Amino acid sequence: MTKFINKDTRVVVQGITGSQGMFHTRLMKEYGTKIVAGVTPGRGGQESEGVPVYDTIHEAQDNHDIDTSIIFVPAPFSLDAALEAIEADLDPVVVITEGIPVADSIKLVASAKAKGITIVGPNTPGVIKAGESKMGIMPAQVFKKGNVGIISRSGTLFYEIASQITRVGLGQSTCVGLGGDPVVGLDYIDMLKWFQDDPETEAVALIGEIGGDAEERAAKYIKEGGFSKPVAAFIAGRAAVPGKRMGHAGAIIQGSTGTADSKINALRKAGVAVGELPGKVAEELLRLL
Amino acid sequence: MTKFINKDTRVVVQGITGSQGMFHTRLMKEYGTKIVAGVTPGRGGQESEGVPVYDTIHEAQDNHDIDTSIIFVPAPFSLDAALEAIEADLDPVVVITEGIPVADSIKLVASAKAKGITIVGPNTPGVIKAGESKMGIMPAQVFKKGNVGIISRSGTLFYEIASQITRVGLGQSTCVGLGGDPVVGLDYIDMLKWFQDDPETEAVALIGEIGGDAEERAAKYIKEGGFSKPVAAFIAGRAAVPGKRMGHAGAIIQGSTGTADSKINALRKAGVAVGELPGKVAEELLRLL
Amino acid sequence: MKLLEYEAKEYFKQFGIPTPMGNMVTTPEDAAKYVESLGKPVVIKVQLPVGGRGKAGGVKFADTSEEAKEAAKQLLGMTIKDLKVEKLYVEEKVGIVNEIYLGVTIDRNRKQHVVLASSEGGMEIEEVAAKTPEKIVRFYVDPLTGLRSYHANYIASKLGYRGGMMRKFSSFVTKLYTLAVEMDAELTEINPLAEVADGFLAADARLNIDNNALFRHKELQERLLDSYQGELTEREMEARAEDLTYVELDGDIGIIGNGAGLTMATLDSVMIHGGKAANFLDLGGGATPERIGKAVKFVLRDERTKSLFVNVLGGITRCDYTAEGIVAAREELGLRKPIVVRMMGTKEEEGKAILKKNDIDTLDSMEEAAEKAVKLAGGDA
Amino acid sequence: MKLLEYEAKEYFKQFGIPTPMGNMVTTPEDAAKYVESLGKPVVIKVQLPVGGRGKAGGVKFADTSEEAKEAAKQLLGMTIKDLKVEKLYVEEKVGIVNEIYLGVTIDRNRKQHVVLASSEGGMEIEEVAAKTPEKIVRFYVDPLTGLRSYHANYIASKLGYRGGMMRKFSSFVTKLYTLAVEMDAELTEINPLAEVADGFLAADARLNIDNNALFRHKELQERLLDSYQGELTEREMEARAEDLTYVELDGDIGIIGNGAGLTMATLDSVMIHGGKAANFLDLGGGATPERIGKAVKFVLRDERTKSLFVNVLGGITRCDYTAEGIVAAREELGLRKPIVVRMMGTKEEEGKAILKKNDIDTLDSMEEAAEKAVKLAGGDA
Repeated sequence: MTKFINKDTRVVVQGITGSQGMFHTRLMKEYGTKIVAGVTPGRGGQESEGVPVYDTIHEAQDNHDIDTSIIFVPAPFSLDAALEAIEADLDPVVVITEGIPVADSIKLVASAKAKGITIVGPNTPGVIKAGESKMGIMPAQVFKKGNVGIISRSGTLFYEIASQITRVGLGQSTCVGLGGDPVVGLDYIDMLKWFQDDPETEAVALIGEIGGDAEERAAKYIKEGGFSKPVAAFIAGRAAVPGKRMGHAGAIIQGSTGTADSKINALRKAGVAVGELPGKVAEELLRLL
Repeated sequence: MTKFINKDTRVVVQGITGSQGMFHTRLMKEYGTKIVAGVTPGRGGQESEGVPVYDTIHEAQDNHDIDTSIIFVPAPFSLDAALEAIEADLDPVVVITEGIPVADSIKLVASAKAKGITIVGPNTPGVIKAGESKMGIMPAQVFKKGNVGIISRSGTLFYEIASQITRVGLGQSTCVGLGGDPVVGLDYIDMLKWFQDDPETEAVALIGEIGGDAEERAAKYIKEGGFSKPVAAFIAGRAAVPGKRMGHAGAIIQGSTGTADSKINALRKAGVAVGELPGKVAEELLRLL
Repeated sequence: MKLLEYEAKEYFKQFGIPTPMGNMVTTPEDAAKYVESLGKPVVIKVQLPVGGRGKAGGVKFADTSEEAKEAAKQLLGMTIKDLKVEKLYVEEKVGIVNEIYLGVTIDRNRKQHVVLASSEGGMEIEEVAAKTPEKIVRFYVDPLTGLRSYHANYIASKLGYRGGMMRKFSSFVTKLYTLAVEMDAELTEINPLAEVADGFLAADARLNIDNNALFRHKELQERLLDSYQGELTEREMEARAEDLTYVELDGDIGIIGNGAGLTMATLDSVMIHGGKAANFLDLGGGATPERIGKAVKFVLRDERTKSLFVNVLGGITRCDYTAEGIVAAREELGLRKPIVVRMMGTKEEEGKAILKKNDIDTLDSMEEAAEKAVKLAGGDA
Repeated sequence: MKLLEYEAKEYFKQFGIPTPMGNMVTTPEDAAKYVESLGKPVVIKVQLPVGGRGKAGGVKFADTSEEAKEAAKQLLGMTIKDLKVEKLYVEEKVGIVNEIYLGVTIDRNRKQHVVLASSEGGMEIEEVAAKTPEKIVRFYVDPLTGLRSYHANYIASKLGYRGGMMRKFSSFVTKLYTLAVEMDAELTEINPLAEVADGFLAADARLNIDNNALFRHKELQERLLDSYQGELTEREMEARAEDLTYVELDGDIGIIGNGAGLTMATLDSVMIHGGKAANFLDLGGGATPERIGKAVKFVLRDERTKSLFVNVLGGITRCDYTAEGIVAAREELGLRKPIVVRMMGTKEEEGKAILKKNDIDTLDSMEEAAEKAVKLAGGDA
């Protein structure tokens, strides 16, 4: 399993010269993330946000020690960018890009798995170790160092709940956005396993939404005893209409599969405290810890 | 490393209903090879040479325990046949077929390597454990159980020298045809490593030909002490003309690369007894053992 | 993006998938003419982006060109699920020995393509899965090797085919898989796949393309809007045309959020406070002031919208941009519908300052904002 | 199979590889006409399947259609390395900033495709490798992932390109690799690859196709025989037409063997015994009596053949078939040239019996057989 990130993690930003890449490189650096290099083919030799830019990761590695990569390149080029990071043995590889064809996601996730590398995303807000380092686009100010781990398929809802957790006086350890696409690198269960062994995490907020059955499988895993720390959850989409995609490609109720009620029921049966509103999750965590 | 074969090795024949497949299945069975199943897509449910035929290896495995595969399917279908055997974890996979595109050989060899599986060939006479089992098209009568291992790029020259070894009163242990194509699964060095650890092999006959530098690399390996048992060699093609393909796709002198003299010199410098004529190899072995 | 049967079959032909002879027509005369040239009995099928056309009477048979003309006339006069029939597919009637199901789709849990095949064609595969799951062959494709010939042989053989029919079905599977991958299909399905005396024919065809992959299929990208017909409402179609992710609902509170999860939660919170959302508009990530303005105008212009609730959590989206967009949109429209804004995150202070300067209040709590939006819409909260 | 420059460039264009504008012509008039329509200075190059045309005077420049006509006339009158010039390639002259080398070939030791690139174009890559090896970028392609864009970027960047030129060179590399793989090239090479002001152009083109892969390239399979012109002798061409693997040598003993190694060793053994082989004919594996008969006739018909040495080790090839083939061929030809046969292996007894019945003696030892063949040819053994 990946180490995820901490204050010492050395990061390369792929797509560092694009507007999103530049903007978030600046914010990540402000947060304390060690961004040692950037990659944009055709921009080698330049600088972006004070970070040296290379044409390839290979050349970046000739000049820097790099642990992980965060990808901001446009969707049509994201598969190659991710394969480049995987080939370079970077771990985890955080794919922020939205709109990647699902066939490309299948390929990149399989390629990473073959090498034992963790893909965060695609279409993820990224991963943050509160107070140390962030690889992602989450607003820093809602996070505060603490002992709650967060796993979320959604981005902004993730920040919402993080801010509520901070507001009630708790804080976060490692927080990961799984990504809103139908096919992503990480499942809730992968993260639960990781949090189980993470000494800095004492409770977990699980944020889900309609579509698929990842939450149901997580509930089953918890029910069967795979995860022993307290969990509070929120599931978005109770007011959603079947057959309509709710923003995320993955957020769609198909037939009887993927409803909020099915997920909420499964989690409750597994002993998870499910909040009706996002704000309730923080209160539940306060109660549980 | 593969176990290669012995009397207990259970073999599937891919392409068992073709004329070559049938002919050699009969001869292999006569020799004692345990042929448990055959595969020809579209011929499932039939029998060929008393062997049950399946449409796929998967189905053959549902009905039999299988260790290895020998492939007789036509060149355009050989890549898939080999990938099927590799996917089914058969080892080694012996590819008799001649005329496989080199790009296909590259792919199948790489796929096998990724799983740690040995490919013998393509365009090989196969492998024989004298007196026990043969997976190949070599004439059985020239072999006799003994302690000489044979490694050859050529087919018929391999039988020639095997027969000479038998004639002088020696015999063979395991004998492997590497194959006459430019890209094959096994190199001399792979086999030297295997013979080094094989208690039944006390000397090795190395049969080479013009083209490439596999023999030179083998010589270097022997010279550097990688192989400690006695080796006698024959290199075909002293009378060959540069730039002309001598039958095998791989047997061509390009520029100054791949001449018989270069190979003979390299082997002699490594202490290998090189015979001028095929018959001399057997005499050298008699002297060395 | 869902293609119509006749469009899907064009791709099937490109990929060498055997289909009955057929032609798309839009008039009874053309239907008659085609049957004349074909000289065979035909089946005539309405071409609509909705299922269940058989039960709705949208499929007719004809033996002669006269019959075809008459059938086409009747079908072209029909309306099925609110959609007017404008296109027909006229296809030779084939002598079906057996109806098979074959589909390729994506398994999101396994993160793989999966080939589904069943000897029980003609009915919905979900129905087969529920009643006789043992009659479905599922083959998960390794993404790094793809579907090779021996995998297709295995599927064909598991379905009970032998000899020449095994090889033909296997080749069919290989071609459908190739189409699925090369066309970036989320789903492609043949139901029924007709087993005829000497082989197989795609009697129907379903092909849904991954919208994210349309940059690889420019010819489809241009037709994307058309393809939403039947799937989306009129206003949703308008929103698509303006590149907005908009779902129409039946309440009176306009909802704009950024991110699917947050927008959904906003919807949920309005519901919990007794209100009803008029829509779901997800700005997505990194919206510009122009884009946000466009979204706000789109929702405010809707007569049903009594109040607007904008809920933005700044990450890749900036609060200052959000504020600028809201202000500009309101000014442009001149409408004074109540707007409740709740924002937090990137450039939060700057955004709040802009709103304050323009007399739009912001609330810090999502729940309070939801409550207020419901109240302003005149709801029962 | 080696393609001519103009044929290779047709494929280059198909794969989107930028090439100068050009046209193949066979008359001075057509050369003039093309230059007229082009309206630019040109280079005119003979199209022959041999190297070194530049040094042999096979390349001329022309600024006008008149000059082109004259140059073409001269070139079409030439003979280079015994080959008459029949085709010319007329191509626009480009403003070369730098001459680059780019090639894709197969590394047999590493069992991979390798991309070779060098800033030192225009000379043989072997020469660059010998003199300034540091100026060659070698990139070995993982067969399971292929050459991805970032690999090509790496190669371009290692060659010193930056910015737009880096991306253009990278795209060039990707396209040439794609061509190499999809066309089953044993070797494809651009030397020189012209760096011009705003990009790159393939000023020359070499493309050798793997003969074993021609089943995937039917259009080339038909032209296979033509492509041997210049590479093979006339008799070797005849042999190919009859599907025989035949290499012409300059001695007087016909050599037929089965398997490359054994046939080569047969050649070597004749040489050691003081004889000289007239040819090398490898029957390959699993020859039928007909094929063997064809081979025997082909060699016996050659006037230079004074004796024939057939050396067969039966594996996939059967000794009885061999004997039948020899007997049939001899009867058919009615020639009484001495034949020495040495056979062993599959169906050995049957084969020997057939030969004995037809008064052809067989020897068991290859060396004795070689000695006898040399003696029968009247050699000095």
